[in-house]
Amino acid sequence: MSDPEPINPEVVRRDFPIFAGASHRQRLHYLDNAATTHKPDKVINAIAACYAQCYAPIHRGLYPMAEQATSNYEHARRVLQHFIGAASPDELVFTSSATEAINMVASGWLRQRLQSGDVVWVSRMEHHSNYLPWQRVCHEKQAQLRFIELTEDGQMDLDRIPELFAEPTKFIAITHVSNVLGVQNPVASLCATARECGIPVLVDAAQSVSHLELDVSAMCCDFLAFSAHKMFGPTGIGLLYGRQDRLAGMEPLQLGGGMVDSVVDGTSAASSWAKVPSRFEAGSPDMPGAVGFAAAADYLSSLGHERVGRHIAALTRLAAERLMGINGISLLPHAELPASGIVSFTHRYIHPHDMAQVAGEAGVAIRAGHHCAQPLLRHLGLAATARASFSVYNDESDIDALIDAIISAQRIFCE
Amino acid sequence: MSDPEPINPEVVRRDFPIFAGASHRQRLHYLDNAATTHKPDKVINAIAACYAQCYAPIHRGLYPMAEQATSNYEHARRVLQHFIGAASPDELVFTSSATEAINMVASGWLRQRLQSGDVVWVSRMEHHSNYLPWQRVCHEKQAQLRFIELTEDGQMDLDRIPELFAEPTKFIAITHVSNVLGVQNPVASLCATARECGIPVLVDAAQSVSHLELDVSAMCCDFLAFSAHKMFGPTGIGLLYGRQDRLAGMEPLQLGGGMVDSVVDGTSAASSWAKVPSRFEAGSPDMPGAVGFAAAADYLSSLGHERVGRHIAALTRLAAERLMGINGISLLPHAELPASGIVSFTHRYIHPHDMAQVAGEAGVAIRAGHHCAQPLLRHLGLAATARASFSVYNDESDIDALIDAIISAQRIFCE
Amino acid sequence: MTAQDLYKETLLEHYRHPRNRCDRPIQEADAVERGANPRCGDEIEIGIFLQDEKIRQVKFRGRGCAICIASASMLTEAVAGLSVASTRRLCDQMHAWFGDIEAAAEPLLPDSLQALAAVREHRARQKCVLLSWEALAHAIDTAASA
Amino acid sequence: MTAQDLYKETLLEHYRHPRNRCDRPIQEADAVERGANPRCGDEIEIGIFLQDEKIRQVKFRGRGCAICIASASMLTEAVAGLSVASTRRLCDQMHAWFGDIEAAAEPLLPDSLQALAAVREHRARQKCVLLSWEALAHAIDTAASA
Ligand SMILES: Cc1ncc(COP(=O)(O)O)c(C=O)c1O
Ligand SMILES: Cc1ncc(COP(=O)(O)O)c(C=O)c1O
Repeated sequence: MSDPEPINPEVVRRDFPIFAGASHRQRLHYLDNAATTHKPDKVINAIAACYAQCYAPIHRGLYPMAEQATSNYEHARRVLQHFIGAASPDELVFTSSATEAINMVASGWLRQRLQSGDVVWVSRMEHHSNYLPWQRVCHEKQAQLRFIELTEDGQMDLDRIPELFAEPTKFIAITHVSNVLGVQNPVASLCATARECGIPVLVDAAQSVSHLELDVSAMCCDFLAFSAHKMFGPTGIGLLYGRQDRLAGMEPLQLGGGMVDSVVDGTSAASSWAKVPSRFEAGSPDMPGAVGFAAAADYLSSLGHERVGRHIAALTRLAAERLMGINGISLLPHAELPASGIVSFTHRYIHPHDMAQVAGEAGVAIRAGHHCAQPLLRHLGLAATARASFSVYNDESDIDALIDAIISAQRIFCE
Repeated sequence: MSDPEPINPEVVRRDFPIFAGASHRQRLHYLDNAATTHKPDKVINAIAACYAQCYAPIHRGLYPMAEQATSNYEHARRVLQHFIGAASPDELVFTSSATEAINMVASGWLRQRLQSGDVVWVSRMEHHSNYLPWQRVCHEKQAQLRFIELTEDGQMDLDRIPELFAEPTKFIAITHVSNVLGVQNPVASLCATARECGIPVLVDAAQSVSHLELDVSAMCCDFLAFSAHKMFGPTGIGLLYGRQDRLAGMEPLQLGGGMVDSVVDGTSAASSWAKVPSRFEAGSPDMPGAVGFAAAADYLSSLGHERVGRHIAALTRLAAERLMGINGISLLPHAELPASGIVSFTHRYIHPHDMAQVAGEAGVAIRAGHHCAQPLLRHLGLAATARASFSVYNDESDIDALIDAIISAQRIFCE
Repeated sequence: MTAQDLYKETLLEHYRHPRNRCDRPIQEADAVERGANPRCGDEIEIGIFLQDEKIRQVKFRGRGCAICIASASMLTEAVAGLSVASTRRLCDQMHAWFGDIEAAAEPLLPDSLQALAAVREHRARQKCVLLSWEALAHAIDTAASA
Repeated sequence: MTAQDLYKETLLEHYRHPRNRCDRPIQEADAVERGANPRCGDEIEIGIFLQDEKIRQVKFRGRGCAICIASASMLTEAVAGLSVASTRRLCDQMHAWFGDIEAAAEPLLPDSLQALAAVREHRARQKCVLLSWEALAHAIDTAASA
């Protein structure tokens, strides 16, 4: 097969109305894609069409529009099933976010299985959303939450913890791509070993889903979580993938309409839950959100994961190289140049907040702070970093603008 | 003050694009408003504008668009604060739905306070979303969940339970308006008595918010929950109101990004939560959802609650009268004619499913089933009912169409 | 698709005059199983009477909508005289055909069941058709393991 | 509003040459309190030296962004010589002015603090300004209850 044609960001930007006003105002150099991405017309229009053309309650109505709305909702589930290579649509639960998905597994699956003395492992680089839920359940059950620590160049140091795959390990939760280091973890091999040892693994794919092709069957994970809003989809909706047997053994986090079969009076007996995945979708389903989510997956597939991945990797490497050329700037520890769309850095004399502020006012959107990864920043001995993160609509001019902004900041703070 | 001009549904329908295609297809007689309402252009456009014009992560970015997006999100909270008469915006938590809001209170507030032998009261007419969360926490804590039973005409029978406001009652959860009976409960007087006795009350306002003016200060409730999608707003977002001291004593249901101040390593000490309400909004906030929610509140306010309430009451009464005129139809028990937009009924010979199916194919959208209120239906000795529910865009022609559909159904099933 | 298409004459005829319906508990069957759709409160009880690995007769009892009652009635006629094995197979076919409309290819259904085909378009009614078939499959399994 | 407007000369001057800053733990103060913004890791320690119900001197120590450092430095100048009561009032005014931009009316701030006004437009930076003021209020309360 010949090389696919590279992404042309100028053409891609035309799909995104946020960039359309550019002539009237300052050009937007949006480099905060790890926080959230912009939305193409296709996604915005899909959501609007749900409300304007075919809107009704889901799973309940007997009239044609309700049947159509339900089938649009379930069709979205199938689109996402194929997007992540799941065996069945019943393995996909719509949640309100990656955060909710992870909380569901911690509270609904692990909690009832965890005992005093058990160990749960996370990596040192987890986002708070893939850390705090495990911390709480471990605290409650007097289990231990332990870190897979990092090597000096910011990789998970798997060799130094032979006990990872042995008793009393009960669960491993790991991010696919770090939202600070940009490093990509070897989740497939980790999951394979864990499965041999009977240890379930949750993969946090929030940062990988937009530029790596996911295949949960090949990856061999037990659970996987991500949000639509970081992959060009709407806010307020996310996904939990769970292998069928795992979901079957999970208690619902929320109870309410739509997730129950038969409801008893009083508290003597238990009400009986509906089948999976309805059991985990209490309340009125967010059909327009699901449809917008599926439209985003379709959009990403139409660009091609391969092409998207290359484009982002090339930009990230270029940004890293140019940043390293500036006196006073340090990149966070890394083995190879970061390729996952994320470059975090600090400046010897300029606080990240001031850096981001000056950049922001020059139309360059970068992030400053601990990026919801306090355990990692503490380990690195840092209070905050600046972070630039790239997507399909970015190009070299965004990097130029970033470098210019850093130079302005130096002019303000280092004279 | 002179009488406000009545709602003109024909004019109102022009605000709702779902009715615009009517000339091309069968006119839509949408009478499933208790399940979910349609959306005016103002709401759909507000959401689309968030994505197309000012989209960024909330509470974190230092660049202008992020500051604007954050302030739009917080402005939406203030609009809703005034909409429900809360004392401070910090008393409002954005949730994904009414269902999630109620689960938060059951799991995060009541759970840590409930002990074996305590009693929690709900009414016999609760929706599963305001029943199952209390059932679970009572079951777990070996407390008792008890019903406020109904009088023969479908009202809460408060006189028969003097023990309601006495030890060992620990909590009362009650719906403002029943989604099956359409009856409106005397929540203000109930809350007032409960407050004197130091018993917290949660009011489920899912069915009242679209046509009764809510004022949490006057109502004197401790918690109140509703969803945007039943009041012309988007799906996937809802609200929990909690009095400041109540929210301060609530544990978050979900942990993750944005809801924490300082995160510790391991499980020895506890991480410290951010201030209320951020503490309860883990994960990336749904800014477009919140903005759409506020746009819906503004839309409703622009119509005027008073006018909306009258229009809906008049239609409901008319529908009830005309249904009672049909041989074979029985309305559910009621004292006065239902005025809250909801009429539930059964037919001696026609199963509600068949009724709704025939109606649906005549373009009349009604609901059939247990309406997520199994305890109520069991009490009524019914397996299912048909339900018609009204909103601002409905008029007498919708009732005519419903009556015609029932006559067709009789022709099919009763010949 | 109009209500008239869904409620075909055959279907309505079965609803109005259900075959093999009992008003009381089904007696002396080889197995009796119940199916319930808690979402709408419908309940169907199916009793099977076997002879030489064949279904001699099926009786049903219960309450439900027109589609639920018609499906049960048609079931009792469609399987009478079939071998137990092909009845079980028919249950699976019905399940595949109604349970997963995006996936299933058209199966070879006996003519006597064709009147139900229109229900496939109505996702919300699939459970109404399947209730009796699920109870039948269950009853066959119970009889086999007895 | 550009970065130049936000980082006014006065502000930058305080950042580059902070007044009353210590590199080591603050000694012999009447009260020392710390404020931290865990969201960005900034930390400020404020020590107050009292005399006759007045603030004789304030020293600070810590790390933070330009706004945080400048605010602390300006604070030490703004309150030196004020009565304890008016200092406490000033803390409250700063809190109201920066903490709730939709609600607060413009307070009467000493000229020496006007350079911070531009930060009001930047919700995300308000905590940077307030960190030292909150620590100061805390220190006053501590000294009062000692
Ligand atoms: C009375 C009542 N409470 C709660 C709910 C739950 O609302 P949601 O599904 O939006 O969470 C509903 C509607 O479904 C309702 O009618
Ligand atoms: C690695 C990682 N995990 C989880 C999350 C949480 O995603 P959300 O806020 O959409 O729930 C994020 C982003 O905030 C992330 O970067």
